[in-house]
Amino acid sequence: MRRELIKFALFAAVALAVPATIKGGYLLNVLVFVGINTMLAVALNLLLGFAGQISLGQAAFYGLGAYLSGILTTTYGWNPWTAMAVAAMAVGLLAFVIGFPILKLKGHYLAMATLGFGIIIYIVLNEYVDVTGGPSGFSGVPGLGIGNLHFDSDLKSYYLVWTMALLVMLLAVNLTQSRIGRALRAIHDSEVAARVLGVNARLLKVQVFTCSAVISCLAGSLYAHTVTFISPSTFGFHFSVELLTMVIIGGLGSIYGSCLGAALLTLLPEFLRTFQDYDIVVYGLLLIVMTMFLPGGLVQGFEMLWAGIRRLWPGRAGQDA
Amino acid sequence: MLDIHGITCVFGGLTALDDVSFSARAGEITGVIGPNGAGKTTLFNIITGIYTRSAGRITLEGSDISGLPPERLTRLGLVRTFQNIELFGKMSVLENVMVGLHTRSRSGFIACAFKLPQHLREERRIREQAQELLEFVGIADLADMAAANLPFGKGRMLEIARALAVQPRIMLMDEPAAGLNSRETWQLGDLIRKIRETGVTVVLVEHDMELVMDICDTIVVLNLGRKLAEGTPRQIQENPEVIAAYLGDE
Amino acid sequence: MKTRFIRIATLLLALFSSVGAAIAAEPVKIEPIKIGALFSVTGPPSFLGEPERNTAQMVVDEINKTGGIKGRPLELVIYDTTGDPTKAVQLATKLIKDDKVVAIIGPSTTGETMAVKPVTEKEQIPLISCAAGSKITDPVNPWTFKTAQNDTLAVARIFEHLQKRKLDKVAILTASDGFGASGREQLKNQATKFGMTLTVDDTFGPKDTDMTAQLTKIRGSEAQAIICWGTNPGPAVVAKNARQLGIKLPLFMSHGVSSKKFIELAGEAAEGIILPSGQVIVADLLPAAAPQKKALMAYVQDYKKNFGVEGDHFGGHAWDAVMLLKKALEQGADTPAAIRDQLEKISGFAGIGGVFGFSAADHAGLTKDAFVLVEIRNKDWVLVD
Amino acid sequence: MDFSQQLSQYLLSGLATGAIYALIGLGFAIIYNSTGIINFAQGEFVMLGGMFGVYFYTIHQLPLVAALVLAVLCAAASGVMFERLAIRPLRRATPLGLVIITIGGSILVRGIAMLVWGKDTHALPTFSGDEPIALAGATLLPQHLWIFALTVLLIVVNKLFFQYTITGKALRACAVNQRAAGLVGIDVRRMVMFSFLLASGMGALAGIIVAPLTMTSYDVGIMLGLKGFCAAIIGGMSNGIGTVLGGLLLGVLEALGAGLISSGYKDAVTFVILLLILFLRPQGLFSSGESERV
Repeated sequence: MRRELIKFALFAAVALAVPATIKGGYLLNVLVFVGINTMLAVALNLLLGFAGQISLGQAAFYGLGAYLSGILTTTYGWNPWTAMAVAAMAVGLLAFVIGFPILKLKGHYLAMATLGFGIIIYIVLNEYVDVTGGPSGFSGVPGLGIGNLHFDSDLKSYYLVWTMALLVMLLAVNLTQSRIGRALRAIHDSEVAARVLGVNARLLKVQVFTCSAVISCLAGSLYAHTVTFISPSTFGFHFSVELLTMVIIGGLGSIYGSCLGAALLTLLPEFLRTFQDYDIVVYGLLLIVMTMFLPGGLVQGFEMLWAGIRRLWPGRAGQDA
Repeated sequence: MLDIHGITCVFGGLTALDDVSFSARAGEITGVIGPNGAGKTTLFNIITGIYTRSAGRITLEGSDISGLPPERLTRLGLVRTFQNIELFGKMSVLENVMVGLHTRSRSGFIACAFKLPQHLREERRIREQAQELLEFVGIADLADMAAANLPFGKGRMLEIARALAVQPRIMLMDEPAAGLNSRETWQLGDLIRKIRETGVTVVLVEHDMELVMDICDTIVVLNLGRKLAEGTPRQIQENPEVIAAYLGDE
Repeated sequence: MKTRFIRIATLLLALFSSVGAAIAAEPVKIEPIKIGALFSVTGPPSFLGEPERNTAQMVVDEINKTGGIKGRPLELVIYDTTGDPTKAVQLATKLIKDDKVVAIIGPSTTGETMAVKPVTEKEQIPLISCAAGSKITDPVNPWTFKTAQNDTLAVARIFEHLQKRKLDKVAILTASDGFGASGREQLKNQATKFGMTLTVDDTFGPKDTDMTAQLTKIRGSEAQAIICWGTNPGPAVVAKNARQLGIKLPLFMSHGVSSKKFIELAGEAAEGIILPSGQVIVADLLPAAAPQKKALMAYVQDYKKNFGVEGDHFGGHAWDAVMLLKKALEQGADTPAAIRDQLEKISGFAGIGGVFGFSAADHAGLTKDAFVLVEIRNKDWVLVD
Repeated sequence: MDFSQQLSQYLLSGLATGAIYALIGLGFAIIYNSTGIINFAQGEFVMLGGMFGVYFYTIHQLPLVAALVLAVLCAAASGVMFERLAIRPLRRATPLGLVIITIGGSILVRGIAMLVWGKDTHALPTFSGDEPIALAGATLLPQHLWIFALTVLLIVVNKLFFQYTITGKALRACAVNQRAAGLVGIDVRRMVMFSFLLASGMGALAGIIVAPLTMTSYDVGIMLGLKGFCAAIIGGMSNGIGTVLGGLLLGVLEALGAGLISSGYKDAVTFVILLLILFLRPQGLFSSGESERV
């Protein structure tokens, strides 16, 4: 328990110290998006990595969050924080209601159903022009602020987003180490055995689905208020797949892995500008190769590497043995 | 305690169970035996809500429990173990038992995520209880091992500890001795008796005749989906129909 | 051992100092003028971004070959937005903060432009968008300009033509993407002004493969003409389906398909279709005295020489953007604010999209003369009117 | 132009589109039935069929028939390669792993197609002219007749193949129980490969035959694949008539949705129906058997 807390504290300290080491500019802006994507990847990982339930419709909750926040604040002049809370509640309720029939399905059928849900939401965002602005997007979303503090620079946005992201990570780590986390992992391993032990698998799956939707929705609200412009194309199927890739690359069931995956997939294109047209191919290859050779993701890879190094280091290995 | 009334189960055109009735008395060990294909495991799966029955009724202390899902049964005090032990392989031995204590704790999402004090207290309590249960079945020294790495015999003990964690009033065991060597089987017999002494009613399906005859108070014999006989071990051993069923026609 | 070390060290030292000397000896380099470009070279709108990138790079290279602007070369930093507004915003920030550009051209689509607009406004960098949506410059944002013709103008062209033919009941069929949605808005807004009744207002998905249902509905209505608004391949399917259904109503398309690709895709079904287009596709048909003729011919030929295919009007938007910037820079402006001021003063500049004339109240700068109506006949364009 | 005429056009157009979905759906069903895999990359083989067709016909100027045959062969070969490289090495595959692998595969195939052939949209010529044919107050193109004919042909061939040939029977055996099939001497690995060959070939055929109507580009596979999958789900993942009926129903609903309700929401209508079917009748509309999907 304590070790886990120290690990998190170290991680948080590094995350919050990052802006001091880079001198502003573009990288900081990208890191804001890394924070948002971390929230989304952690949300998906709770569902996929712990409960073992796939979702290809995460972008829908993300989009709903962004649009509800955008519309409530811009069209109806609500306070952004109120709007964010209301959006989260509304999306949570929606996820809870559709969760029961959707999570009855398994495997491919679950993938297909969540995918279908994602597409339906995307179509609504695209077609309900009078409210959402349709395909050309929705602009003029106000920024966030507390009292006189307005989150209007990259640095301030960075701290806002990463405070949220770190909070989400901490809560997720706590959750996975609690009775609920154990029950979820139990469902993943053997649903029948878990149910025999009194775990209400169905309800728990719906609850974690809801939880994941609410986090995604919050990330969406943050996105809307940070970018101040939203359009449906950000929340399409391809983004759901991108999120899936982040989680898989980072490591199923590892919260820090999700952050790593989100950072990698958001930053990598920046360093590989030369790839341009090739990035879609690289994506596909990454998904296949990782699933085939490193199903535990990079985090597992690092652990294996670490174990290997320790074995090579006779002194330490000797002490351990 | 547990009463089975005329359970019938039909798969497609095949009748797996035909009008089977018997009772397991409180505080006793009841054994269900029968040759392969007699329908023993099917019966267990029906009682524990994994398969659906075609006809019949099951009551637990007089209240109807037929067709309830497994998680509801557990809350009513009925738990089972599996023939091929179903452990949560990626978790530690201790954690496996802690999952068994799921119904004995009630912190919700919020309490867990924010580590509220009552959750932390509860977590400590669960951990201690789980450790005690591991001691009860005799594998306390393996608490931190990954369950997947346990030898089969120890895995069986873990599964029993995990089932005991839900504090059942009645425990159904599906071939607990399968895959155990004779020493382990002997230990198992002791453990089952110990479990009965704590006041838990036990029903077990078993192939190992020696074990069944040794520990059971009552034995039910199934053959080809029907109940063939019911009685004390002595009565069963002397029943000509049972002998015929096991040895084939003379 | 020791002597060897000294020998190597000396050698290395000599090497470094010579390199250092070489660097020092080089004459002081003239600082280039850095301009940024955001195009969706990949992704769904790549049909816009690819010619735009090609054109912008081509024009900048040419300017540099002829000595740059006032002796200073242009440096063009191009990023691919893949049609994603989020990426567009990030890359705009990158251009401004890391590359420190003085102006940005692009992005390719209306959505991306709307996303980037707040950023460039906050950082006070002029943005010359290559997207068509009217709302980019309406209301006018001091830092945002655009070169693509407003769809307002294209719609006006078609409606005027219909008025002349005394047709006033129209069915509209628009794609449900940014381009189509913007067109639909304009068609609906201007219908009353031109006395048009919209009998059917339907949409199709940009990736749909069969539009007979919508066209059947139109056939059953009182429409006297059909206007279809979208970019390839949707409108080609519409044309084919209309032919299949035997619909004889005059069919109008948008400038979104004014390229040879459309004729190739729609084949026979393209015959007789009328659409508003920038003048670039009919450059050779224009009278020699036309103001844009010179620019158009030069662009078409250059593009053909460099990329083996004829330049289209999408690339033209980038051509105009770079040339407008060049004009502003030639006036001596080299800070973002000065460039912005100079851009606003440009008038009578004959580019590819039309004759531009900006003012404080108009950052789109074109009139409806920017469009000509063309008809497709024998797999080629013919001027109407 | 009366309403009944409009309606018959909706129905006919819907059936024509539906037949395309059915063809693609059959590919899903074949692989699912012999391996238990939902191949999310199936749509990409439809795309490959169309693009190879364009490649051989337009670039290499081969006669149409030769281009078609070559395109189907190439796409089928790609299908086999995909199975060999991405599916077979995955031992002890979980359904989740397979979903992710096939999604990755579809992205990869699409990406490669984009790099090789560019991002342009291409058209193939129709097989026998494009003079519309009038039928019950509605019109069709000759190409539609080709599509219907191919659908019928494939159902018949499928039926015969699975019913009467040794390979077909072996595939069916694999569908029932892979391990048991292995025990009676069926080479399960070869059968899995064969089902991929069959499915990608059929997908490619569908891709080619629709290309003259719908045109093709590197990214047509996603939507067509999804619609084909819907068809297969509605039809209960059957190898034959169920999936075809599912496809036709889907096509008709889409056309009616676009014509009578709203063209913008017609895809949403499709997916709502898909969800309802998954929720209420996961075994599909046209089968009555027990199902393991829930």
